[in-house]
Amino acid sequence: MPTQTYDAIVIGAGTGGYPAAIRLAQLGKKVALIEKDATLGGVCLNWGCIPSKALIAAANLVDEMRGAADRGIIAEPPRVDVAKLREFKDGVVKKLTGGVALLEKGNGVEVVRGTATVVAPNAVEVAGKDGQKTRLEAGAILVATGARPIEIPGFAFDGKDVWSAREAVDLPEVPKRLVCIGGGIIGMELGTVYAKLGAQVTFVEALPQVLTGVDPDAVRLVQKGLRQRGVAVHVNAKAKGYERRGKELVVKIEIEGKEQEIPCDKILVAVGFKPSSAGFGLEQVGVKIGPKGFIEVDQQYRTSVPTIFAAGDVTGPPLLAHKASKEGEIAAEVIAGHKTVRDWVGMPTAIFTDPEVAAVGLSEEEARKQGYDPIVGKFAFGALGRAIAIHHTEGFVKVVGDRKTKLLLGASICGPEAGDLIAEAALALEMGAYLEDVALTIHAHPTLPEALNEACRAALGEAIHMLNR
Amino acid sequence: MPTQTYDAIVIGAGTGGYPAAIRLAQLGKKVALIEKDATLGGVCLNWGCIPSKALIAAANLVDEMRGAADRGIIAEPPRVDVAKLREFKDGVVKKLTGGVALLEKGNGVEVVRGTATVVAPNAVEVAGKDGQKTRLEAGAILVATGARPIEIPGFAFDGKDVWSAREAVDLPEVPKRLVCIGGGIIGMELGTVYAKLGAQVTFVEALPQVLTGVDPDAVRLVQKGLRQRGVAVHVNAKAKGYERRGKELVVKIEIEGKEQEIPCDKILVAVGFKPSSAGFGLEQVGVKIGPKGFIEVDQQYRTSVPTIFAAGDVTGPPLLAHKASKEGEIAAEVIAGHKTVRDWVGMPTAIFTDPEVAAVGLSEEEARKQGYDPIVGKFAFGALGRAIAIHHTEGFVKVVGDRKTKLLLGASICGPEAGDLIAEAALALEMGAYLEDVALTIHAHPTLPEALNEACRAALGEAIHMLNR
Amino acid sequence: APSAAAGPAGAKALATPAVRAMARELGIDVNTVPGTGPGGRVTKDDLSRARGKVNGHGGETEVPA
Ligand SMILES: Cc1cc2nc3c(=O)[nH]c(=O)nc-3n(C[C@H](O)[C@H](O)[C@H](O)COP(=O)(O)OP(=O)(O)OC[C@H]3O[C@@H](n4cnc5c(N)ncnc54)[C@H](O)[C@@H]3O)c2cc1C
Ligand SMILES: Cc1cc2nc3c(=O)[nH]c(=O)nc-3n(C[C@H](O)[C@H](O)[C@H](O)COP(=O)(O)OP(=O)(O)OC[C@H]3O[C@@H](n4cnc5c(N)ncnc54)[C@H](O)[C@@H]3O)c2cc1C
Repeated sequence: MPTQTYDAIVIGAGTGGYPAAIRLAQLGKKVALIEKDATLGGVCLNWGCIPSKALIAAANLVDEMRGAADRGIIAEPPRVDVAKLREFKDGVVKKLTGGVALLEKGNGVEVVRGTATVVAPNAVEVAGKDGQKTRLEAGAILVATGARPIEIPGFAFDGKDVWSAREAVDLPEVPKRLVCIGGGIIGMELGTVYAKLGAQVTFVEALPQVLTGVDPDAVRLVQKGLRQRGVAVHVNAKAKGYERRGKELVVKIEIEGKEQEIPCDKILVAVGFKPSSAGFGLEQVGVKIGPKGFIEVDQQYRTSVPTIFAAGDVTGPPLLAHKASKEGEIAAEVIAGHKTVRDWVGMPTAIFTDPEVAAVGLSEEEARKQGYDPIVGKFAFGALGRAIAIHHTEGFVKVVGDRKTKLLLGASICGPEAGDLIAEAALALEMGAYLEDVALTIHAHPTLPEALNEACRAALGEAIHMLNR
Repeated sequence: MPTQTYDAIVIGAGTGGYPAAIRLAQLGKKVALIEKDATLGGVCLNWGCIPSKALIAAANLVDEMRGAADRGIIAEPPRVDVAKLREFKDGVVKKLTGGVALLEKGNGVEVVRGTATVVAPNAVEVAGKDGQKTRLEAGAILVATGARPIEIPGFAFDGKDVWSAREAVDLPEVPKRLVCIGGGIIGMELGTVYAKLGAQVTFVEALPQVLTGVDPDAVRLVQKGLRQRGVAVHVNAKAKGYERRGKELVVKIEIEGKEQEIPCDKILVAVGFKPSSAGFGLEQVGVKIGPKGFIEVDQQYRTSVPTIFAAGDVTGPPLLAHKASKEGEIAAEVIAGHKTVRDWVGMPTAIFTDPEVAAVGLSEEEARKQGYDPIVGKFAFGALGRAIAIHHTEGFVKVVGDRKTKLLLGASICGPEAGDLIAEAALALEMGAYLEDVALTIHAHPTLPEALNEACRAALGEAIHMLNR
Repeated sequence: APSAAAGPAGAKALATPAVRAMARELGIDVNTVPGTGPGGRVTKDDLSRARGKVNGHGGETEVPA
């Protein structure tokens, strides 16, 4: 078997792996990046973050067009040419996955196509499409194999009737009626897209609320948005199975012991992701894997085998692209001999529902649990000039600070561009900012981030554009 | 004459005055806020920042709708019901100016209607609509009387043929052809609105470029955007006068000694603002006024008369609402006995052209002039996942740092949501952030602020999504 | 200024808006305070210590609101 030698091998060219390979190369290392799929970029670029956001942005435009008459903009209701929209989305994906290939090449990373198996603490075997095997050896291996959608009993993914997020993002069609099993972030984002594109969407969520873990005030607004768009949400509901009846599908659910049937045309199952940590040699070389299948790592992303590192979805929640890339970059720097460790203060989340929801740092409850005496400042977009001018007044910015020191502890934003606005709060947390720091910083007028400034002032009892009590 | 006594008197309820009055009241002072116009809020709320942005957002939607077919969103070209759009804009203004009135009341500020004349270092006379005069006395007076549009020879504002920004923002109609004299921020913003709403717009700018003082790379993109929308731009062009010829107006301009005529239906003159500092007693009580009419103030916004303060447009450029409110608040705190001074690091600017342009801190050139050895990092939105997904890839983020210390010195952004994105850079500057601070802060994916993170990485030679040279 | 971050244009300490505001209220010139934060950044604790010295007390760490 031909053998190649590198300084480092990265398995998986998703958001955990591909930036890590670039970083390793930047630090002077000879790197192989192994990927079994036809394109680089993993879930995020091929059928996750990026294409889903391309659809969300387009669906938002459709939605805005429907409401444009409010502002004297008169047009027929828009029609969606699904094939054309899919083509646009495919173009976005192609541009980005092609871009990653160019970046790897430009940085001198060797991309190796095929499925990797770890055969020793310093060796990987790659099986190419043609069955040809190659052995790669290196001082360090970074495992960034990601995760894949969980299937539930009675709803085997068939890519036809029962979609995973992958098919939903591919947008094969806009069904008349869509049942979405799972009211987590991915289900909510995609369900909203289909609702805006014209489907009648019904959510089935096993837990007592959708978007568990998200700020309850924000969840209320997201649910209101869904209701306004005719979306039904069943909580505490167990999806038992489905059957085909003539031309339609019937989903059976159980709520508080009572069975219900929901007729529909397609079913989307979005109940979570499971790590890709089994079946390619990790157990055999002694890499410790936790009870839920996530690879156990230390603060430098080293596994129990000192030469093997892991990053991204495969190391556990939150399953977020920017967590994956940060972890991959930390591992890359450690492999290259730097003293980098995981030391972030805030891991932001951005949820592209309508309205958007984003958060970073501690919620009021978490702050209390950690022993702080929290103060909360809240400012409504309904009182913000910019939000009123752009006709998007739903939502709020909420900040949490420490009453004693006035340090900022966290922020949660629901409303227009929330995903973008959270960046300032994330930087504030990393910089160790006081509420006063954000309150005293001049914010351009009229812009949305003024709401963060006002929320910090509100926490200090000094808001200008709301009455402080 | 009836006399009332206060701790502080604020003259002018614009963005310079109204927040200052609120702040004074928050600090326990008895305050009178004098305003001669029927509604509070000054230029910004009545016919400046807010209504112009309401029109810009609506015009942007019209523009997006025209290009929606790119993404498979099929609709007839939209028609604009000008009366309805104006009504929407009026509603926005009413909501905000009414809101300010409630905020003043809620904070215990006494609003006095009428025109103020300063009659002594501690006294003001107010002439009400009914001719009734009242004398107000106070320990301190804050002058926040703002500025008003400059008229140029040959183009007297008549509110019919020749508009100032005020009439343009009021949106009496969308003329078939609009000549816009002045390619500064306000002219550019409003010209773009009218172009998007269907007018054929021609700019006449006396200087060698439009948007003087703005990042030249950004100006190029704004000009490209105008060209794509059929807008003509004449630079080095002097507007000499106009005449009515039958149904149309003809504007005469001179470029390099050659006269040209531009037929049109309306003329917008937006060549700048002059301070409202004369004619209401300031000179008489000894307040020093500079050669251009701006009131001279110290770092605490005190004028040459120790009991008289000034804030906002009347103190000089930049004529920005958030500068006005910051100045007003500093003056308010000083009047209330605090040691506040002007000490901001960055005064952000946000320009709502297409693409938007925003900046804060030093440009590369300014940094060099101040003795720094600047490093620049630039990242194009064309390489950013989020920008590609939302179909807005025009533009860039540019950061300037100090090569020696790696401190961030400034940022300039051109592209989608630039006005919002500049907030993170402004906070970074105030916090004294290093380029690495922004580079190491986790930015949610996929979001636009990732471009700021990448630009900082690029300055350090460590960008991931572009090749570092 | 003690800070490594002082720009060529002037000796300005690295300090955040909240720290600058606190220094002014305490009547301390922030540019004269040795900073112990990253890159010589002046912290609220540094100001409390500086005030202690001015008043002849030891370094207090309590921070006025
Ligand atoms: C619809 C959807 C929307 C999402 N939206 C967002 C969002 O907005 N923001 C966000 O932060 N996150 C989002 N996510 C999550 C995000 O996509 C993941 O967190 C991210 O992709 C994780 O990256 P990764 O590199 O760890 O794993 P993956 O992206 O799963 O990459 C792993 C790669 O490893 C390869 N691989 C696996 N095993 C082998 C092997 N043995 N040999 C060779 N190659 C192998 C795989 O083919 C794959 O390319 C979304 C996910 C979905 C499904
Ligand atoms: C079309 C347009 C768009 C703009 N867009 C933006 C933008 O996006 N962002 C931005 O930052 N800035 C913008 N500006 C500039 C912004 O409006 C000004 O900087 C801001 O209004 C200045 O506030 P001010 O309080 O100093 O003055 P003003 O708003 O002019 O307020 C002064 C007030 O004082 C009153 N007054 C004057 N004299 C007397 C007197 N003797 N007695 C009683 N009352 C008196 C006036 O009636 C007025 O209400 C824009 C301006 C225009 C025209």
